[in-house]
Amino acid sequence: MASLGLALAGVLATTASWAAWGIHRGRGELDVSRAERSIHLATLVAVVCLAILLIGWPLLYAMLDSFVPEIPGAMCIYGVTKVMPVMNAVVQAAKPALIFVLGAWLLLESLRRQSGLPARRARGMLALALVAGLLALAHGAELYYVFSMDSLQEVSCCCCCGAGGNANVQPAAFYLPWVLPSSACQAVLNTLFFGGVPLLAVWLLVRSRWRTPRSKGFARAQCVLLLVAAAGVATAALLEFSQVLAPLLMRLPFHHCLYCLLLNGRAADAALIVGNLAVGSFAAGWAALLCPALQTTSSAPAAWHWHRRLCLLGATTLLASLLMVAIHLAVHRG
Amino acid sequence: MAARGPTAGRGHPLRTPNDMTPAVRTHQVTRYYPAARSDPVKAVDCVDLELALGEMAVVCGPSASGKTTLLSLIAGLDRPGSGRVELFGRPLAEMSDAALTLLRRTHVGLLFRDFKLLPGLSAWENVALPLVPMGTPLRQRKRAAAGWLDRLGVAEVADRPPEQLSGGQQQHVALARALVNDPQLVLADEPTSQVDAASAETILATFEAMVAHGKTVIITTHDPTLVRSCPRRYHMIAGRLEHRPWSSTSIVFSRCSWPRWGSPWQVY
Amino acid sequence: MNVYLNLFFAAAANLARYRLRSIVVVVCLVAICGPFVTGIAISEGVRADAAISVQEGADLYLTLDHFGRNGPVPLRYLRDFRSSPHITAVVPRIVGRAIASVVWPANEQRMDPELVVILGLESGRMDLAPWAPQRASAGTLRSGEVVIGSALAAHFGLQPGQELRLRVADVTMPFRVAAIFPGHATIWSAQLVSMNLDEAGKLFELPGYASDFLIYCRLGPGNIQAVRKDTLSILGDIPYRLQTKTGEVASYVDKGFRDQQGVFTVFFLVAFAVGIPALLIASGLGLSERRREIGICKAVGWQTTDVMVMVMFEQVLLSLIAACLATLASYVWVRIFNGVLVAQFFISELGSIAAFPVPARFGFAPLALAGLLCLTITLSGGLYTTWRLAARPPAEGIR
Amino acid sequence: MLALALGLLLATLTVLGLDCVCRFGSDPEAARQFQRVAGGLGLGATVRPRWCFVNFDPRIEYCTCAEQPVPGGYCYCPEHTGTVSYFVAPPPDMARPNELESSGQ
Repeated sequence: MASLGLALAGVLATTASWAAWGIHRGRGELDVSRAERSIHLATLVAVVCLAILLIGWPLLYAMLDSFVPEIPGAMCIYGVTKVMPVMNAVVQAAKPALIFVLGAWLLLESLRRQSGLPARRARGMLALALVAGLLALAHGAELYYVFSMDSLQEVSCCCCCGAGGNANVQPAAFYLPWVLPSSACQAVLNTLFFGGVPLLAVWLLVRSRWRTPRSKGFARAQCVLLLVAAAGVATAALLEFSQVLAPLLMRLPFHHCLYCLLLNGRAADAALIVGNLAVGSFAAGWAALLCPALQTTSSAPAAWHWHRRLCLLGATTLLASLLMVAIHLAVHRG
Repeated sequence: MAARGPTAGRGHPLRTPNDMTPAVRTHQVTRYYPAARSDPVKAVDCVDLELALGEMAVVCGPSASGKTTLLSLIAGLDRPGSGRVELFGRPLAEMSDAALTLLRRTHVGLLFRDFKLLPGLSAWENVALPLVPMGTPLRQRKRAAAGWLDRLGVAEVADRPPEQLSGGQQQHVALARALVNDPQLVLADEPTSQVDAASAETILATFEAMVAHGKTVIITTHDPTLVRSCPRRYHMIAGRLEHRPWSSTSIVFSRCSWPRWGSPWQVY
Repeated sequence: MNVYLNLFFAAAANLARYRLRSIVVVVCLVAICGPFVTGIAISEGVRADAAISVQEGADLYLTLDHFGRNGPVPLRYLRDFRSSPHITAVVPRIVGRAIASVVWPANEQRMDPELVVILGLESGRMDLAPWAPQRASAGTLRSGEVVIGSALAAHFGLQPGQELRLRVADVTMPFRVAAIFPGHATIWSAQLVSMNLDEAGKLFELPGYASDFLIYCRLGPGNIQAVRKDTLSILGDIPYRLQTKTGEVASYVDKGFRDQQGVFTVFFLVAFAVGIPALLIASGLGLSERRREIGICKAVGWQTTDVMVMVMFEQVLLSLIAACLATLASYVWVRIFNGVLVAQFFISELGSIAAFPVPARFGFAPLALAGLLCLTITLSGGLYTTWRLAARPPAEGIR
Repeated sequence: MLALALGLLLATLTVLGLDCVCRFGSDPEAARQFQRVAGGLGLGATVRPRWCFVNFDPRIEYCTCAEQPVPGGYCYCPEHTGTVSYFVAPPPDMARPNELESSGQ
C-alpha cells in the first residue's frame, strides 16, 4: 500500500505542477478552460491519495502488530515502537497529519469551485504539489521503515500486557517509561479532557448556529483559536487515553498502553471512541480553516454551508465519544 | 456586495434578470478552429448579437456557417477565442466551468438537431436528466417529466427508450428535456429538420407560448415556416452574422450551397 | 444529500447499461481477489488447527541439544522424570521421516514410494477405537501394526489388513495397516504412519532413544519452574532444550501466521502490478460512446464534479460486487471443490487435488480486506479514464 | 444493479455467518483427539516435511537455515518460502535456573 501511495504521490505532484503551469500560462478563456481540466485531474488524484491514506491508516497498525513476534521482548505495538523510535513516530504521525492537510485542501478547492470563479492564481495547485511532496516523503519513510525493520534488536518488555489476543496477564513488572509520575498530572489531564472536550463541542454547536458574518479580524482570531483548541483537545485526549482511561477501559490496573486498548479487544468499542475523537478534532480543525472564507463574497454561501456541517459533525462526534467514555466509567464503577 | 447568508441550495447568488438586462449579448465574439494544413477555420467571426427577455430570433444560413458554434458559445458549452458573451448580464469569461454549467442548468434549455437522447434510458429519464445533479428526488423528477411529456402530447411514450420512438416523438422528448428546468433562454439548433409538419407546428407553438411568457428563444433553421413566424431574422455565412429583413425569395437562395467567395458580403 | 443519492442511483443504472465494461472489470477484480480470500481462509484454517495442536499438546517438550540442533533423548531418564512430584506424565515420542512403499502383484499399476512422517508412541498410548470401530479385538496397536493417514491410504489404495513397507536408510520393515486416521482430523495426520515406540526405534536404528519427551505438569503456578529445576538436576551438564507450551510454542503460532511473508507478499505485488493496468484497460471499454453521453449530460447541466462523483460511485459499487463475488467464489472453491489446484499454493506438498478436506476458516475479515483491496485497485486503475470522461468539454461531447 | 449488489452482499454475509456458526469442512473434535494422542504434532501449512521439519512442526527440529542463510539473506529451503505460514525457529535458549531468577520470570 505504501508503494502504491508513493507512486500516486508522484502522479499527484506531476499533475498539480502541470495544472499550476496551465493556470500561470493561461491567457484567454480557452486556456483557462484547459487549465480547469487539469485541475480536475489533480483533484481526482488527490481524492484517490486521500482514500489510500484512509485505507492505509488502520493497515499501518495491523502491520506494526505483525512485527510484535519478530522483536524479542516486545509484547505489543509499544514494544515495536521502541525499535527505530524516531522513524516510527514519523510514520505514525504522518498519516493523520496528511489526512488533515489533504482534506483541508480538498475542502478549500471545493469552495473555490462553488464560488463560480475560474482559477486565476496557481497557488492552490502549488500548495497541492507541496502536499504531494510531503505525501511522497511519508510513504517513502514508511517503505524505509518496513524494509529496515529486519535488523532487529532486543527491546525491554514494554508493560505487562497479554500478547496478541489472549489476555494472559502477568503480575505488574514494568511501567511505561513515560507514565506521568504524580497523580496531580493525571488530575490536570482529567480536567483538560473532561473539561476541554465538552467546551469545544459547545463552541462548535454555537458556531453552527451563526448567521451573520463577523469582522475580518475577529474571524481570523477565531480561526487560530479553534485550530489551537482542536489540536489541544486531540493531544489531551491521546494522553488521557493512554495514561488514565486505558487501564480503566481494559480493567488492567497498570496498563498504560493505547495500542493494546485499540487492538487487544478487551474494550471492544475503544476504536470507535478514539475514532470519534479523531473525526471531531479533524472537523473542528477544518471548520477553523473555513473562517477566512466566510468573509470572501464569492465563496461565502458555500463556506457557510460547509462550516455549519463541519461544526455539527465535530460537536456530535466529540459528544458521542465523551458519552461512550462516561458509560464505560459508570459501568466500571458499578 | 456584502456577504449574504447561505442561499437555500448549493450554489452561488445569481442576480435574477430584470427587464432592462439583455438576456443574451455577444460582443465581437470569435471562435477559430485550428486546421492541419491551412489557416484556422473561422467558425464564428466577430459576431455581435443582443436579445432582450421575451424575444425570439431566427438564424439562417448554409451548413457549416457557424450557427451551431454560435449557439455553443452563447450556451457556454464552448469558450470564444476572443470577444465577450454575457448571459442575463453576467460575463461568461469571469465564470469557471462549474459556474457556467450551473448557469446553463438553471437558465438555459438546449434543443439539438439530432435530439441527443441517451440510449438505454427511458423517455422520462431522459427528460429528467437535468434534474439529477440538482438533487430532485426521484418521484418529483418523474412527475415533472411526465407533466412536460403530457403537455407536448407524447405522454404515452414515457416508459419507452428513444430507440423505439419516431423522429417527431424523440424531438418532443428532447424539447421536454430542454424545458423541464423552466429555463429563461432556449437555444434550438434546427429543431424541425428531422420531424414532420405536425410536429414542427407543435414545436413552433411551444416556442411562441414561451416567448409570450417572457422567455427568450434563439432558433437556427432552414425551415421557412419558422422563419416567417419570427420578426427578428439573422443570416449567418462563413461565421459572420447579419441582421437582414427577408423576402420569401431570399429564403430559397439560402438553401442552395453557394460557392465560397471568401467574402462576407452576399448580395441577394 | 439528495444530489449524492441521485448520483449513486445513476451510477447503479450506468453499471447495468454498460454491462460489458462492468462484467470485464468485475471479472478482473474477482480473478485478483479470489486467490487472496482463499489464501486468508486457508491460513486461518491452518492456524485454528495449529492452535488445537498447541492446546492439546504437552506442557513441555524436552530434547537434547546436539550442535545447536534437537537431539534424541535416552529413554533411561524416563524413570527419573516420572518420579518428579511436579510431573503427571512423561511420554517418549519418536518423530521422523521414512519412505513408504507397497509390494505390488505383477499385474497391478505401481504407485511411487511416498515420503511419510513416522510417529512412534508407547504401545499403551495408541487407542484405535476412534479410528477403527470395525476392529473386533482390543483397541491398542499390536506389534507389526501401523495406523496410516488418509492421504497415504488413498495414494496406495490401502485398506486395514493390507501390508505396507517402510524404509529408512538401508533398514526396511514390513507392517500391516490396522486403521486409517480420518481425513478431516488435521493436515498433519494425512501422510502419517503411527507405530509402537520400540519398532520405530528399530526402524531408525536408535533403540532406547526418543526424539523428544512430552512432559505434562501438574496444574498451578510455579510448576513449570519446578520442572525446569528438576530437568537441570536430572540432566546435569548435558545440553538440552526445553520448549514450553505457553512460551516458545505459542510464539511459533503467532510468528508463523502473521501473513507477512510467503505467498501474500508476492500476491500484493501481482495484485497492484497487474491489477491496476488491467483496470486501466478494462475501464476504458466503451469509452468513446460513453464520452458522447457525458458530453450530453454536461450540456444539459451536469458539472465535471458530478460526473466524477458518479464514476467513483460506480467504482465503489463494482468493488463491492467484486469483493462479494470473490468471497463467494472462494467459498465454493474451497468448501465444495476442496480448493482444487489453488490450495497447493497455500499448503505445500498438497498436490493439485487434496486427499482430505482442506482446512479453511471464512470470517468477515477476508470480505472486508477484499473490499478494501478492490477499492484501492479500482480507484487507482480507473483514475485516468475517470478524468478523461469527466473533464471532457461539453462542446466536444455533443459534436 | 443496486439490487444485485445488495443481494450479493446479503448472500455473502449469510454464507459467512453460517460458516462461522456451523464450521463446515472441519471437525475440531477429531483434530483434538488426534493431537491428544500424538502429543501435539504439526503447526505449519505443509502436509509433510519434505526438506526439514521447521515448517511442519518447529518443536521437532530447529532449522539452521533460518539463522545462517546464504549471503544476501535468501534461504534455499522451500519450507521457508512458499506457504501461508513460515516458521523461524528461535535459537536454542540455554537459560539455567540461576539465570531464570535474575530475569525475574
